[in-house]
Amino acid sequence: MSGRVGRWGFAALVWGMVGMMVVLPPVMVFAGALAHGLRAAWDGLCDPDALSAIRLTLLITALAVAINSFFGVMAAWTLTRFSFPGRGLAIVLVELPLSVSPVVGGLVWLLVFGTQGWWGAALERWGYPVMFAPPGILLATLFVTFPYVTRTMMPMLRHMGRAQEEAAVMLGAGMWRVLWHVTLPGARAALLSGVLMTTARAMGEFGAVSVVSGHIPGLTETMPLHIETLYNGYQTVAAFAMAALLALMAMGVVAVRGLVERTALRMGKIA
Amino acid sequence: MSVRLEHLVRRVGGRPIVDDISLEVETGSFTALLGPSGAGKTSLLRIIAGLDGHDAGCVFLNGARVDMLEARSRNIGFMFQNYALFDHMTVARNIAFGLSIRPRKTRPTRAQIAARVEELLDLMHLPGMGGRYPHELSGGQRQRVALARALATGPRVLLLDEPFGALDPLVRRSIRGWLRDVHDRLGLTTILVTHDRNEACELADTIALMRDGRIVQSGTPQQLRDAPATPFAMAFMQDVTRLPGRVAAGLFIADLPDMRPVPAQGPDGRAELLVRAGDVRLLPGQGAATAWLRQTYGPIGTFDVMSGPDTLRLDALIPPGAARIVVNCALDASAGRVARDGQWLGGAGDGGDSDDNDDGEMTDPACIAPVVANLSKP
Amino acid sequence: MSVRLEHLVRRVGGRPIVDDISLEVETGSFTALLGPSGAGKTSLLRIIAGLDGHDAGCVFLNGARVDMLEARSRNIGFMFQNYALFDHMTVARNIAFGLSIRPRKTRPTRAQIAARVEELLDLMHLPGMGGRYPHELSGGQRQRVALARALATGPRVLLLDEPFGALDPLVRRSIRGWLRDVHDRLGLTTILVTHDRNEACELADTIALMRDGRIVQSGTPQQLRDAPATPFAMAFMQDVTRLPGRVAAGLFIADLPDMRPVPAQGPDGRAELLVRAGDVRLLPGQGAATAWLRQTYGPIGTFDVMSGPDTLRLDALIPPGAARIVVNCALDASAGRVARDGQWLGGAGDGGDSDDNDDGEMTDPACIAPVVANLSKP
Amino acid sequence: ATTLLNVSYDPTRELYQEVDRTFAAQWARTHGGAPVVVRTSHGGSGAQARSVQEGAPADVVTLGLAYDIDMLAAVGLLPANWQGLLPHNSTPFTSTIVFLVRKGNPKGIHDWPDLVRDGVQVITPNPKTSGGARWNYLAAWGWALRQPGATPDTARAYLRSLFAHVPVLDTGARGATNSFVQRGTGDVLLAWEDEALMAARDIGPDQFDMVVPPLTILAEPPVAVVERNAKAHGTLDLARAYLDFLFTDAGQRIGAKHYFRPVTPSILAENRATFADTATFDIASLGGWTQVQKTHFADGGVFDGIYAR
Amino acid sequence: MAGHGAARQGAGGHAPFTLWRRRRDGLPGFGVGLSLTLGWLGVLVILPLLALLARPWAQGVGSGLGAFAHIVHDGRMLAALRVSFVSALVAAALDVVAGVVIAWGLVRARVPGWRVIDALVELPFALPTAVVGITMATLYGPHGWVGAPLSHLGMKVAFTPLGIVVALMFVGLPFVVRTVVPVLRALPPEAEEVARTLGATRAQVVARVVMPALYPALLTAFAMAFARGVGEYGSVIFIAGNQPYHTEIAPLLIVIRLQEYDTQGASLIGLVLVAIAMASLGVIAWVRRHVGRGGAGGAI
Ligand SMILES: Nc1ncnc2c1ncn2[C@@H]1O[C@H](COP(=O)(O)OP(=O)(O)OP(=O)(O)O)[C@@H](O)[C@H]1O
Ligand SMILES: Nc1ncnc2c1ncn2[C@@H]1O[C@H](COP(=O)(O)OP(=O)(O)OP(=O)(O)O)[C@@H](O)[C@H]1O
Ligand SMILES: [Mg+2]
Ligand SMILES: [Mg+2]
Ligand SMILES: O=S(=O)([O-])[O-]
Repeated sequence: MSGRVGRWGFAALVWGMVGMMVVLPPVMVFAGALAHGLRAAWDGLCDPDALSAIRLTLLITALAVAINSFFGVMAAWTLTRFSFPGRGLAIVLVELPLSVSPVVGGLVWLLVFGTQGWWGAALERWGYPVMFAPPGILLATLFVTFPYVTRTMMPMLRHMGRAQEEAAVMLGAGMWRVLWHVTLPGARAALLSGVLMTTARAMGEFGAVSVVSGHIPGLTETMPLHIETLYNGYQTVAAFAMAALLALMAMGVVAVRGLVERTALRMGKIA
Repeated sequence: MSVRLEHLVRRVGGRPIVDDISLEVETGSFTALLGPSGAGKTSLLRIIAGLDGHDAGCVFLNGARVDMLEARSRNIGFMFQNYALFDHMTVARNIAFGLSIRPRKTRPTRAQIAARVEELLDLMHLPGMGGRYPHELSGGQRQRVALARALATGPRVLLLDEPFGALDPLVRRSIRGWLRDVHDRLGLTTILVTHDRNEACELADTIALMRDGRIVQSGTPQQLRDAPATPFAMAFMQDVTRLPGRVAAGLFIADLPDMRPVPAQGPDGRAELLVRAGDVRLLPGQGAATAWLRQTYGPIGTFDVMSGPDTLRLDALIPPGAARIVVNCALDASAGRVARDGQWLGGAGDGGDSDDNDDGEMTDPACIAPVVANLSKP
Repeated sequence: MSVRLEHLVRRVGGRPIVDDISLEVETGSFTALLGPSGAGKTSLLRIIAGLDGHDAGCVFLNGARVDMLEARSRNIGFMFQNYALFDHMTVARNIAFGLSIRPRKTRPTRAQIAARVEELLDLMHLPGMGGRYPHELSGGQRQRVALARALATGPRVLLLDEPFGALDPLVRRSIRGWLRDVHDRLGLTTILVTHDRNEACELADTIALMRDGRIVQSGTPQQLRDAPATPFAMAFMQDVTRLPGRVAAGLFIADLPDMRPVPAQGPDGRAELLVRAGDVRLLPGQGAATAWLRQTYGPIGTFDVMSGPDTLRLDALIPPGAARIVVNCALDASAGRVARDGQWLGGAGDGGDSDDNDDGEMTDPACIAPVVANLSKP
Repeated sequence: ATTLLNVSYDPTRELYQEVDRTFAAQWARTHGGAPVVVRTSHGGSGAQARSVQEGAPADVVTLGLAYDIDMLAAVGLLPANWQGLLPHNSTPFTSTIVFLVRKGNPKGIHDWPDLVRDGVQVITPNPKTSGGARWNYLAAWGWALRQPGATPDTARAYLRSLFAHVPVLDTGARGATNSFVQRGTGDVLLAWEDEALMAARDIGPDQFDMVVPPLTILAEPPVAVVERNAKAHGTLDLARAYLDFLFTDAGQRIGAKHYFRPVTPSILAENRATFADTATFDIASLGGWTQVQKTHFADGGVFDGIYAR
Repeated sequence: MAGHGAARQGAGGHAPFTLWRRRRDGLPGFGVGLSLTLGWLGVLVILPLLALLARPWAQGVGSGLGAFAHIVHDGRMLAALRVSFVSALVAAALDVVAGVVIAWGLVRARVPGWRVIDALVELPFALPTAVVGITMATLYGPHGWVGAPLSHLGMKVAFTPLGIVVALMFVGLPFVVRTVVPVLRALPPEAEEVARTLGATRAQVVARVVMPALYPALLTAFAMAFARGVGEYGSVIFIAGNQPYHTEIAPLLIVIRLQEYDTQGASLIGLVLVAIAMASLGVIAWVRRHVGRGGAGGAI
């Protein structure tokens, strides 16, 4: 291979692909957001409905990340450290939501908690509506982001092996201490990856949430839904401003991960 | 604290990987579990520690049965082969771990823990390394941190799984003596897993030689070397030459023409002679073999011996005044033992106790080629 | 094919990890690069193979300079420590790889390649294993596949980087002899990297002992053992006891009171005596030391010697007729060598050639505790 | 504050924004400062009705067509006679279906036949998911049936060629408008009159022209109180007042301002200039919603037949 | 201290055989971990999927079977499935190609600015799918930054199956890059070096040693991108055109059925989607196990 030309040609190819496939859409979003200047974009975000959408998104994301991270870690640990009948099936089930359409991810909850579903009518009678309310949005988000933490943790845990955990046990640690002091710090990079994916997906989920949300501004609109509402209301700048904000939030999470990874690297913990 | 195992069995997938093992380890003793890879050494150690369960038999610590006691409650120090240090903690926090996770009531104060860590760092010759991370240490240092960590909670029993496996040979040798020293000084009961016979001989008072999940023989290093219970034990404890042949009328006749017959009890048939490297003598002028001297180690030489159609490399005493080539010689391997189907043939060579060799011959040179004779090869 | 290295230097980050190395490997010889971890053995091997570059010096193959030749054009067989088999190919395709990627013109036909693979499988004692995948093989089998792959293209030079590292000790010993056999039968020129002196002594005609990127000494195993160039070489090639002391007026006076002075040339000052395990003699009735016999290996015993305030464990010849305890003895270590700052003190003990020990004493027992005396310890 | 939820359809976003604000202010005035928050949710009419059916807590629905509200009555959310509970068949505003074209009408589109000329791209949403799209479809259908010598087969043929000119079927009316307006897709948009007027007057006066075909359908988007929900929320009176407000002069004027045709004749007269005079037919002339739904939009109906192979 | 009884019992004889013995293996926390895992799995996955599984038969088995027969014979449904699967397949395949090139640029070639690319690669993950859809439709629309030049070349992307592929590629790319990069990074250099000493050229090393080692990871990546693509909704409907038989995707059909108040039909299509996605994942897992033996991809 003629070194120099080949190298730069390849670099151009890579950058071309990244540019076309990855960079262009976000650039358009930011361009759309700033079409009328920063001020207009800012104003778009300060609308009460927008603020409420941001709040709801943050809340749902925090809850989904917390719940799925906790249980995801437990599942990854249980599934890699112990063998029991049905373990293979459990692994398949953990992966399943990844291959299910987000629309189905919303639909299934309607089947359980919708008025026409199994328990919806009863719950509503008791005064606890689930669908078309934040709990429903949370459920849809949980379903869609279900596998990420477990998926990224499992190979890492397998790779780590159980020696350090067993060492901790020999020193008198019980399950929780083992998890907290040994497993989690050791698999920090993978956990972060999983949390990042969960966060990004939870913030950005549209299909599943839109089925169960009811699109009520100020109540059940998350940021992605509100973006759609704004866009359909001809408020292009506001819509793109919110989309840009969402992208920035996710990029922030990516950056945090990079930072943590670099510190870990300095500490010699190469994941 | 003494350790007693009674008829321990552990099966994995139906196959017993620990197979009816009984062992008594006395308080304060240093025992080595020695054996080839897959012998079940690690498995046994893990059962003692409580990390794995067993299917039958009992484990006693200080006479009390602990089968149902969780690993974390047995107060046993365990050192893993790869040390299993907590990568993300400093050396000091690694060592302090066992103390710092105690329930509040029994947990020492911070100052006490720090003092204990300092004390252990001193004992392990790791002054001032408390702030480092494991990856900033050399192999030998890591090993010592792992030991310090295992000792921090004051266990009376120490289990070591191939602690020297990953070390440089020089470091390894220097650390061995020090480990024995720690054992003696702290009055520990130590069980060491290794597949290195030198390590076992050097460190342990008692060796339990394992194979296929069973204990083949246990005793002092001397006993294992001088009275190996099986050909396997002999071959594992020392470099041996195996000479194929057959037993006929109370004599072992080697396939090698110039080998002197050796008395052997037992039914006639194929058999083999196991002889320690160096226990063979060349008898110049008494046969038709030719031997080339390749290397010497003191009184011992490595010879290429041509006898009949075969060439065999073996270690033998150098005949007094011998030149590089010894012609027309015979071979005497009567110090060997005759075996068939992995068992000794009744009594033959069993008098071969250590005293036999006290007449100034050497028995177990480190740098001698262990020769696996393969006479059937073209 | 011969290999010649002239003043090779390779620097990484400014530090020379191969530091002015010159070496001559003759056609058909078997050379071992021996040395502790980090000595630069792997680095040197990779330069010869053309996998890494070098900053100064030249590499000659068969007298032709190959510095600028790519690895793929050198026709050198290289075997990595972990074998680096292609996991996704069968054994047969692994072995055939080097042939099947040749440009069409020089590529053998399929049938020829298949025949060659069969031949190699036979040579390696791997009959019928061509269809397996690497993960279906044992360590020893993998090792042989890697060797077959390296040999398939018919290289004249074979480079092996710790080929036995991952193997079981028993398997390891059996495979050594076989490797040397392959080398002899195919008339290869082989360079082996190892940090196991037994392996090097057994297999190689020539050993190049390395440390810190340099060759400390090279020669036959016998030369390295009998005339070590430095204390490091002596300690690396054999189990030695180090006795601290000082030189005064042409004598080495050990810190141990009952040690007989040893003649030593060189300026006065601190120094240490290195003596091979077993080269020490106890002289009963000639001093104030007490020695307990702990273990015997033929004529040699491991003793705990109490002399003045210190206790020292060392291996010594068992005095004729000695009981378990030898009282009032002195120690004679005059067969040792005196060193200071990692160098021999001029001439002292340098007469200690192999012939010195031919009087029936042993030199290098495998199962002897190498003792690192630490007299300053409480 | 008491909250009232109005579940509405796509093109009413701007309309109900103003209605909600005005109504809340008025309610506060007349009820001693009692604060009221009215929220309105928008989407394709069908999708919105479905959410309510599945449990979305709507107090009132203001949808694109009566059939969707019938489906709510079918599950008992409101009485079957809901359409009789408010004036004008519970329809506060009407509208028609018109064409929105690029400025200057470069393709020369004036009537339904122009839509199926070669090279003309028509934008309309999917009748399966959008109420507005059903009105579009039915306008074309009604027009085709009223041509000389027309039979259902000729009408079917016309619709088939019409939809062959549709490159993208959005899921809602506003989505289609956006495809046409914001993304520049297509030559003509079939739209609610109010959508078209807003686009032509407010969004892009220099980009779009509205074309009113000589014959089109009279669209009647109805409203209703979801009685079961409102009762449960205790907002029945508020909900009724909210819908009643739509029929007041104030409500009617707001509608007109957002280009919905008021049903109060006087107010309609005030806005003569806005709403072009054109011949219309209504849904009843096509057999009513139940009938239309069954023949045209049900699974395997005429609309599916258009695409069937 | 459950051990006391046992101690007394076992002290006398040897090899005591006790029926109640529980072999206590490994780390503590099996019970807690298993119950938490199963609870979580049960509530969030098994329960809703059971609902999906049960729904079609809720109006009687006959009605369910009828609906199912109808779906199987419904050309439009089959067409939508075909559109979804074919475009997901194509997009996943293209993603794999692009993903390998980008991963190579990141890990091996270290193209100038690779750190920036490393950070950018996750961007598609960060954008909500609806926003992706809108921007893609705008970009590739007749007047878009990309669409306009393309349409001059006579190429239409928006509202054609190509548009679906473009949107799916954007959504699937991070899966591929994120799957391939760590494996590529972890590939031991020795195998490549060995190939070099055996006379392989650089191209041969890549083609015969590196790529085969990546196959398992690539298959995984492909499977993930594909599964995601089959179900993708938000980013597709804006750019797809949604014309029955042509550019209508299966998830849209679910939405349409829902809006026809046909929950049964919607559930059935959902089930079919799940079943087919599972089946294709199963096939890929099988292929991985039986074709790509060994290999480094097991990490994912
Ligand atoms: N969890 C397991 N599943 C299946 N087989 C096992 C398991 N653990 C151990 N074995 C098998 O049990 C046997 C003994 O293994 P063990 O690790 O105890 O050997 P070892 O003596 O420690 O060997 P090494 O020296 O190689 O560490 C081996 O054949 C091993 O394959
Ligand atoms: N790529 C590299 N970057 C930095 N240092 C290196 C590199 N390769 C080797 N070294 C350093 O060069 C020295 C020699 O390394 P080398 O691997 O050749 O040692 P070795 O003798 O093979 O040791 P071992 O027995 O542990 O394999 C070591 O100190 C090592 O840390
Ligand atoms: Mg082991
Ligand atoms: Mg090396
Ligand atoms: O909102 S619509 O139902 O007209 O699309």
